[in-house]
Formats: sequence, structure tokens, C-alpha cells
Amino acid sequence: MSNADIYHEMIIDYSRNPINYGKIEDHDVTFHDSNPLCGDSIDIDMKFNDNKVSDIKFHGKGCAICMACSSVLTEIVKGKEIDEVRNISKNDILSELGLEHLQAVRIKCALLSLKVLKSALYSYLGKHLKDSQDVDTLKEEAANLY
Amino acid sequence: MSNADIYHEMIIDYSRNPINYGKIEDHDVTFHDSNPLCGDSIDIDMKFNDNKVSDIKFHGKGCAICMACSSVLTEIVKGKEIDEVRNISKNDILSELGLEHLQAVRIKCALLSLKVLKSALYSYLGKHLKDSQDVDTLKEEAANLY
Amino acid sequence: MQSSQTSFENIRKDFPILKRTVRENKDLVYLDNASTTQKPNQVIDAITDFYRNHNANIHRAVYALAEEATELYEQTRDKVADLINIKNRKEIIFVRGTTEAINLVAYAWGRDHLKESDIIVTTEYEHHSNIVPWQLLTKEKGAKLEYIGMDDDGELILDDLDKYLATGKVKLVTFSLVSNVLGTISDAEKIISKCKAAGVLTLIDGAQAVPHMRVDVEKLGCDFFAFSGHKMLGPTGIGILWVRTSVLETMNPFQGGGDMIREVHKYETTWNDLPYKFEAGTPSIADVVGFGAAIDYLLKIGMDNIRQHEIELTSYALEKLSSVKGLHIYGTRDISKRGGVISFNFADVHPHDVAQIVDGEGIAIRSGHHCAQVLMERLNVAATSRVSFYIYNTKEEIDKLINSLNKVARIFKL
Amino acid sequence: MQSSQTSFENIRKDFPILKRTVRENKDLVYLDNASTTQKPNQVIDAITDFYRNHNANIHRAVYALAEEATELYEQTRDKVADLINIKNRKEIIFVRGTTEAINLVAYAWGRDHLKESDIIVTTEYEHHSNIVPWQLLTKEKGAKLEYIGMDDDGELILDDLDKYLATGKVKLVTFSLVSNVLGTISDAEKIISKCKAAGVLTLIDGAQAVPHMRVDVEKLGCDFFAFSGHKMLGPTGIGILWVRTSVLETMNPFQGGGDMIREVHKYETTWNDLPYKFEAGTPSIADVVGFGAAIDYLLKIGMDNIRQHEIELTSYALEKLSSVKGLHIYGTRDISKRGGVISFNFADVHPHDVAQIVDGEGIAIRSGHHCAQVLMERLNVAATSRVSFYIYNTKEEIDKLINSLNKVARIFKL
Ligand SMILES: Cc1ncc(COP(=O)(O)O)c(C=O)c1O
Ligand SMILES: Cc1ncc(COP(=O)(O)O)c(C=O)c1O
Repeated sequence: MSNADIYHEMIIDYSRNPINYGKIEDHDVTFHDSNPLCGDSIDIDMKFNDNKVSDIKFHGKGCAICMACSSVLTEIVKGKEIDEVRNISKNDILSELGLEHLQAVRIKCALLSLKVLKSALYSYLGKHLKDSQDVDTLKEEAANLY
Repeated sequence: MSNADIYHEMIIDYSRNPINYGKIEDHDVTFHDSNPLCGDSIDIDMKFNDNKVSDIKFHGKGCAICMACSSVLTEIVKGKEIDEVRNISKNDILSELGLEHLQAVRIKCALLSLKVLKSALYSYLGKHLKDSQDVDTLKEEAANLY
Repeated sequence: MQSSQTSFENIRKDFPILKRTVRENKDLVYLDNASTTQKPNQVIDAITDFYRNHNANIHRAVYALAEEATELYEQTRDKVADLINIKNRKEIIFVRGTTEAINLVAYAWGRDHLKESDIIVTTEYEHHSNIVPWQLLTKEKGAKLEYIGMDDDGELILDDLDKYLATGKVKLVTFSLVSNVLGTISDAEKIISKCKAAGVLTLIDGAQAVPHMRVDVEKLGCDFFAFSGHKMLGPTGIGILWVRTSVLETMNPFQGGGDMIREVHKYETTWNDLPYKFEAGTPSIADVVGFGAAIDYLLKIGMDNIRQHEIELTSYALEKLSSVKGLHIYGTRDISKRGGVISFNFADVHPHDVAQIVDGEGIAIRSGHHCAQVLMERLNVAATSRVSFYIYNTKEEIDKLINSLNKVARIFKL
Repeated sequence: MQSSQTSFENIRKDFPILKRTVRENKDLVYLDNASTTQKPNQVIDAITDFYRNHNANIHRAVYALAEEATELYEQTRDKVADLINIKNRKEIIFVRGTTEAINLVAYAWGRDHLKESDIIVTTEYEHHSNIVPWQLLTKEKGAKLEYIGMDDDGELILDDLDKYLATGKVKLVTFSLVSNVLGTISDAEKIISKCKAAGVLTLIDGAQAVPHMRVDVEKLGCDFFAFSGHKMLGPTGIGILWVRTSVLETMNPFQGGGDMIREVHKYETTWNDLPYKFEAGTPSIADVVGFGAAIDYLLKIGMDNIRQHEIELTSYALEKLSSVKGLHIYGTRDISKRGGVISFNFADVHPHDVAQIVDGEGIAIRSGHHCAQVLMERLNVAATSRVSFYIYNTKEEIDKLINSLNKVARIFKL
């Protein structure tokens, strides 16, 4: 994949007009993280209802790839069962935008929002889960994202 | 000069039978220093009389070169005027033993006792000198020995 | 094109990497010299020669190789003294880079000399390595870190300095001689004279200055000076900390270990002479030797010629970039106050996307915060794109950059 | 001569420096491998290739060279993990060498975890780099440094350890896996199991072990592990600190600067993920890459084969040296407890004089305190002569050493 091919119509569109961009004032959980190498930073707010993600929004600063992936991610997540969300993988996001072969540095841009999402979920579940082993699993999941 | 040539009769003799080896119990000044790189260490004790070095002894641990040079140095110094002692140069010692072309690391072995001697003298004069500029000169002299 | 320019183009043949192609067979155009520079054969060969012919540990052994290695290593100290005009070679400490140099000062000077409610002053355009060590130190000591602000031309607001100095609590003022983002050349003379009048020590981060212009540390009159070898044709792993003797003598050791001691006993230890007291353990010997070759190379060209070459390139680039629609350049246009570094933003396109698209054309530029997030906050941006020049860059390369920016414009429909 | 020996002699052609002559046209015999080792073409070429083809700063930029440089740099981390059996690559921190590794622990772990009257335990046969940092730290904290004694065979007296552990005040026990003077292999298993039972952390200085034998850090079960690249065919300027995650997570940063941060604001800063939190500034990138090539080279030979080769050489040398009249060898004769290091004294001749005379024959041996003055005091000597072997040494070289010692005897009329 040549560098310019990455920047297809969909990416440019999403980056200019991100989906689910903004804040949720009465969120159940919110999480912030940033990419130490480039300064991209993302916040995700979520609301839950009936074990489902009833609402999700993100905001922050990032490159076109970061913005497009955040949009796609929030679209995928919205309305899904919590357990389904936990199983979302890197490739679910990357393949949606044809970014499977992105080089390592940019992968971090693409997956920052996924990392924030999982961390948010972990922080929420940490407060509501009984089974501590489950928390550890989730923690490891999040740590291994990159 | 080949390495083995350094070890002529005189050096071996001096190292086995150092001159002026020992301590002076009622010294006017004593000084200790060591070579950080090899661990050689030398103490020099001196007594003064009538502006002259009336007695000098050294002790410590060192290689043949260090021991021979210490012997030669104390022989040269004994009985000399303080001012003359201050003017003793590296070469006065090295030439006495044919060591002018010693490599840099070994030069430090050869001149350790000269450094100790000058430091001892500085410490003694520091207490007895009026003219502080003179002290500075001496200090610089000592610092520049290596 | 001027004749000095032409002679500079001959330089390129010394740099093997410049013959490389990247991505889909594009000629490499390397414009990230503020981050690290490429290495000429002369430097690579010096390292190779060291390992092939002279490799040994230094200072401690009597055999032939150790003697040769020690001499090669110590020769670089003399070359550094010569390069930045230092009279006393014992004031020159070999470290890994600017970062370690500044941390050494924070640990070995700062922890003994800083008290609660004392102030350290830095600037808004510092590299993280001239901010974070002071945050760590002032936090430990209950002291304060203050910032000299920057005006919209990218120049320091020295009134801020006056204000802090007036408190009588400032112990150190630290600043970079050239900003790694804006290229601003600090008014070191004025800062230092103010500090001297107030009896306050000064540290200069020379990482972006020493590679690019003649620097005279004695004339500057600061107390600490730091820079990195890898930003001036030298190997990675070698940098310099210079400290004035009168200050150095008040400092305890930083790291403990071999070479920095005089006598070690179980419960007490005495220190080696300067500068060895501050060089613990086996240093980056081959990198020090390679750095010596880099200094030789630069001095043969001449630091004033290098500065002149960069002024030509930077003026040309500023002119060309200004003509790109929607492109915003940060910092002063006054070339006498700017090194060969240009930061910009291109319409609403994120710098990462700019960098990636021009990379597709073989052009290496940096995007991001450039380890200067405090400055990013001041500029109110998340990131910038940055190009930075060195001796082997050409106007043709700048033309290629401009072309590739047009490609960015097409893709992002600007 | 055995066949394994023969295959080892083929190795010599990879080391260009071994073709050198020194002094008056004498073939170089390099027997100071405990100090630093020579480098094979494979390592020198890896450094050269890096600078000729891939040089860029790491982690931060998106362009092709930066991608390649980062990958080469990070590959070495995986190779290190493989070499000493570490599951989690994020626990591996690149430093300059063993000295910096231990100082990093003293600063970034020690200053937060050591309180007044706590105890750190080291041993009588440590290198200065495993003594001085603890002297500095315990002095700062009003804590105590204690020593595990050594018996006349050069082995640690573990009763001393029991005694200190019984106080309940010990926070860290630190020891070298192999002594750089006596070659003693410490009984790490026993030391660590005692410490674990007492809930005390352990640090292993592996500088003289990792180059010479198979080391399994996971199996050892220590908490900190340090070693140097230049003592195992690698470049100067690169070493490793490994820290168990659970301990690493309790540590504050050591140096502040680029790459170790997450977000820098004027008055507060957050840290990067492990291990980057502990790697501030531009590292010795090319040295890291060269070190990767050294590990490849060693693993191709096989660490067990290397140990076997050194056992053969060391046994041979012990036998030959024992037959020299007036020569006294320090440490155990039990080859299973000894690495390829032999320290000795020769009648009343000072080690410097021994070293200088054998140097005249082209033979590089070390004389002095070997950065182990506490051990010198214990042995009641000012210095020793030391020979230490590596993969390229041969029995013929040992024969040459013995011959040159006869020359020492003649000159000093022994
Ligand atoms: C102004 C400035 N200071 C400090 C540094 C840090 O230098 P190094 O990474 O070599 O330690 C840099 C370069 O990254 C710089 O540009
Ligand atoms: C046992 C031991 N520890 C530590 C060191 C220090 O290693 P470096 O000088 O590479 O920091 C050495 C080597 O000199 C050593 O032999």
C-alpha cells in the first residue's frame, strides 16, 4: 500500500466530519489518553443501559487516521452488548478502513481510540465487576493492545 | 624504548631497596595520595629546618617505577632549600632514571610521589605563607603536575 | 546559485545514506536534521577503525591497545575544547547526550544547591529535556519552576526574566540557544548579563546551536553548557556537558562506579580528579572517537560557512513555503534571529498526515510536538510539521518538498 | 586438542583486530576480556550498515528511515529477552552499561524505597559499580551498607547474609553472578531463595556472567538484573537493566526528557509506558543495533559451547600458571565454580611491572585493583595481575603468556 493510498475518500471525509464527535454530559464513564510520541489525544464518554452501550461520543485532537478510526469505532460500538465490545479487535477497526498494512507508528494513531475505549470499559467494569479475575483479564487485554 | 628496557638494574634495585623509606614521627607535614587508576598509594613525611628540607621519608605501595622514582625524588629533595624543591620538575625525576619516554599511564606511576611531595609542600606553606598569590601559584603548580 | 552552495553539494558524496531510495524508489530527501543528522564516511570509518584496530577499555591498563584507545578517547576532549572555546579540558564531561547532560546537572548540582521555595527559570520553547528534569527536581525540593514567556514572533519576553530575578530566589536560569521548533536564536548575551548581575547561574542547551554556527562558550559566559554529538554528524550515544570549574568543584558525583573514584573503602570513598569524577563506568568509547572525527569534518568546512549555507537554504525555504496557499509558518522571519528550522501547519491537515504523504515522495520531515509540548500549548496547536536543514541539503530538495505539499493539497482538497 | 577447540579457532578470522601486531611487531594476544571484548566483523558491519542505510532517530517520526531505525532498535530488545529468558520485553531497559543500570536502580528505586536505618547488602567481591552507588544512596538516606564476606577460596560466606536478613531491615541484596577478579560463580540460587523467604529484593550484576554462560533470569528469580554489551562482543555504550514489572511499576523515572513522557504541561507531566519511561533522550541507537548482532553471533555459537571452551582454557591456564615458581593464584580451583578469569601475583613483583613486561611481548593483561578495592583490602594486596578469556583465545596464547612470565622472572631475578 503506498502512502497516498491510505488517504482515500472515506478517511478524508471522516476526518473532516467525524461521527459521534462531542461529549456526553451525564456519561457513566469517561476516559482520556494520549499518544506520547505524537501528542494525539482522545477522550471517550459512554453511557450504558441494559448491559449495552447506549451512547458513546469522543473528542480530542488527532490526525485524519486517528479521527477516522475513532468515528468508525464509535459507530461499531454504539448499541452493542458490553461483552461484544470487549471482543472488538484491532482488525475490526483497521479492516473497516482498509488500514491493515499501516506502518507501526501510524498503527498507534489508528488504535488510540480503541485503547481509550477499552480503558474506559475497564474502569467502568472495575467498579461493577465482582469477579477480580475478570478485571485482570481486561487489564491485560488493555495492556496488550499495542 | 622497549618495555623491557625500562626495567634496568637501577629500577629493580631501588624497588627492592627503596631509599628514605619509612615514616618520620615528628614530621612538620605529611601527605597521602593515590593513583585512582591502579591503586598505587604514597605517603610522604617531611621536616623543615632553616628553610630547608631537613628530613624526608616516604612509604606506600607501588610498582617498581613508582618506588624507584620515590627513592630518587627523596634523595634529590633532602637538604634542599624549599624554593629549590618547588622548582623540581617532572623531568628532573624521569631523566635520573632514563624514563623520559614512558607511556602516559606509567608516567602517573612515576610522578605520583612528586605530586604528593608538592601537595605536602603546599599544605605546609599554606599554613606559613603570608602572600596568598604565592599559595595560588603553588596550587596551580600541583594541579598541573599531571 | 552561489559558489559556496556548489562546494556544499560536493559534500553529499561523503554521506552514503543520501544515495538511498525509500518507499517506491524515491530518492531520499532528509529534512529532519534537528532530530538527528546523517553521518559522513569519515565518521563511520573512525568508528570502524577503532573497533578493527584499537579497541580496548580506557584509562586503566598498561598494554598497547589500552594506551591507543585512551589517547583516541582523550583527543576528542581536546577537539571539543577547541570547537566551543574552552580553556580547561578538565571541565568537559562526556555523557550520552543533551538529555543526560541536563539531568546530570539537576542531580549532581541541583539536589545540593536548591532549597524549598527557590526558583528555577526555564522558557516556554524548551525541549522536554530542559523542562522535565527541573520539574522532577523542583518537586522533590518544594521549589518552583517558572517560565520565560514567548511573544508571537517566537522570541523570549525578557521582562519575565526580570520579574523572576527580582524575587531574589532564582538559583538557575536555563534556556536553549536555538529553539528546536521555531529556530529562534535566543538573546543569550542579554539573558546571561542579567543573570550575572543578579548572581544567578545559567545553563545553555546548545543542542541546536553547536551543530550549526560558531559557538564560543567562554565568551557567552554561562556556567553550564550541553549538546549532543548525533545532531552534528557524530554517532548516537555521545554528548557533552561543560561546567565552569568553580561550579564543578561544588558538585557531588552523579553516578557511582569505576573510573570516577580515587579510593574505595567499605564505608567511605574518595573521588577522582575532574572530569573523571563525573564519568562512571565504561563510556561510549567508540562513539567518543567517532565524535572526534565529526568535529574534524565540521571544522574543515568551517562553522561560519555552515551557518551561511543554512541561511541561504532557510531564506529560500521560507520564501517558497510562504507561497503555498493555506500554509502557516511559526516564528520570526528575521533570518539573523533564526536557525535552519522551520515549523508550519498546512490548513486543517494534521501534521502527521502531511508527513506521511510527503514521506511517500521520499521526503523525511517531522510532525508532532517535537518534544516541546509546553510550546505547543503556547502556540495552541497539537502539533506542527517541521523541516530542518544541514550541510548536505540543497535548494532542489526544498523544491521537491514544495511539490509534495501540492500533493497534500490535492488529496485533502485544499 | 578437541574438536570443539578447533572450531573455536575458526572464530578468530571474524575478529580483524586479532591480526594486529603491537609493540615491536609482536602478535597481539588479548587476555583482558573481563574489561572489554573485541568485536567481530558481524558487529562492526551492523553498526556501519545502520549509519550507511537506516540512520534516523527512533519512535517519533513517520518517515521510512525512522520506521526502519525503530524496528532495528526494538529487535534488539527481543533478542535480549530471548538471550536471558525474559517473558515481557517491556521490562528491558537500554542503558549505557552495568554501571548506569545499577545507578538507575539506586536513584529510581532506592530513593523512594529506602528509609533511615534500612540496610542494603552487597559483597566483598563486588565491582565498584555495585558498591559506590549504594554508598551514595545509604549515606543520603542515613541507611546502612553491609558486606557479605568472602572465605579464602573466594566464595561468599552466606552466614553473613543470614545475620543481616535476621535484622528484618534489609531492603535489597545485590551481588555479582561472577566476580570480575576471582571468577567465582556466586551461589545465586541459595542467596535468592534466602532473600525471597525474607521478602527482600535482589539485584544481580551479570556483567561477567551473561557473556560467558547460559543465564536464565526467569529461573534465577531475582528482581533486578544488569549487564554490559561491550563485554560480550557488542559496542561500547549499551547495557541492559531488567526489572520485574511489579517492581518497575513502583519506580519513578530516573532521567527526564524526550521519549519518557506521555504529556508534558508546564507544571505537571505524565510518564510514558514501560520501558520507555526509563529511556530518556536519544539513546545509543547504533550501539543497540550492533548489540543485536553480537547476541546473534553468540547464540549461533551457543552459550553452553562458550562456557565449555572457557572451562578448557581456564583449566589449562590454571595448570600452567601453577607450575610457575613464586606465582600465587587467587580463588577456587574448582572449575565448576569459576568463570574464565584468573587473578594472580608473581613473587614480590608489582602487577604493573608484570603487565608492562608481558605487554612488551604483545600480551594484553590487566593489572591493578580491577575496580574492586574492597576485595583488594580483603586479599590484603594493593593489586593483582589478571587474565580473562573469551571465545577467540587459544591454548597457544596461554603458552605465550607463560613464556613472557619467565621473562619477568629473569628481569626481576626471581
Ligand atoms: C534543543 C534540544 N535540547 C535537547 C535535545 C535532546 O537531545 P538528546 O535527545 O540528544 O539528548 C534536543 C534534541 O532532541 C534538542 O533539540
Ligand atoms: C562485575 C562487573 N560489574 C560491573 C562492571 C561495570 O561495567 P561497565 O563499565 O560496562 O558499566 C564490570 C566491568 O567493568 C564488571 O566486571
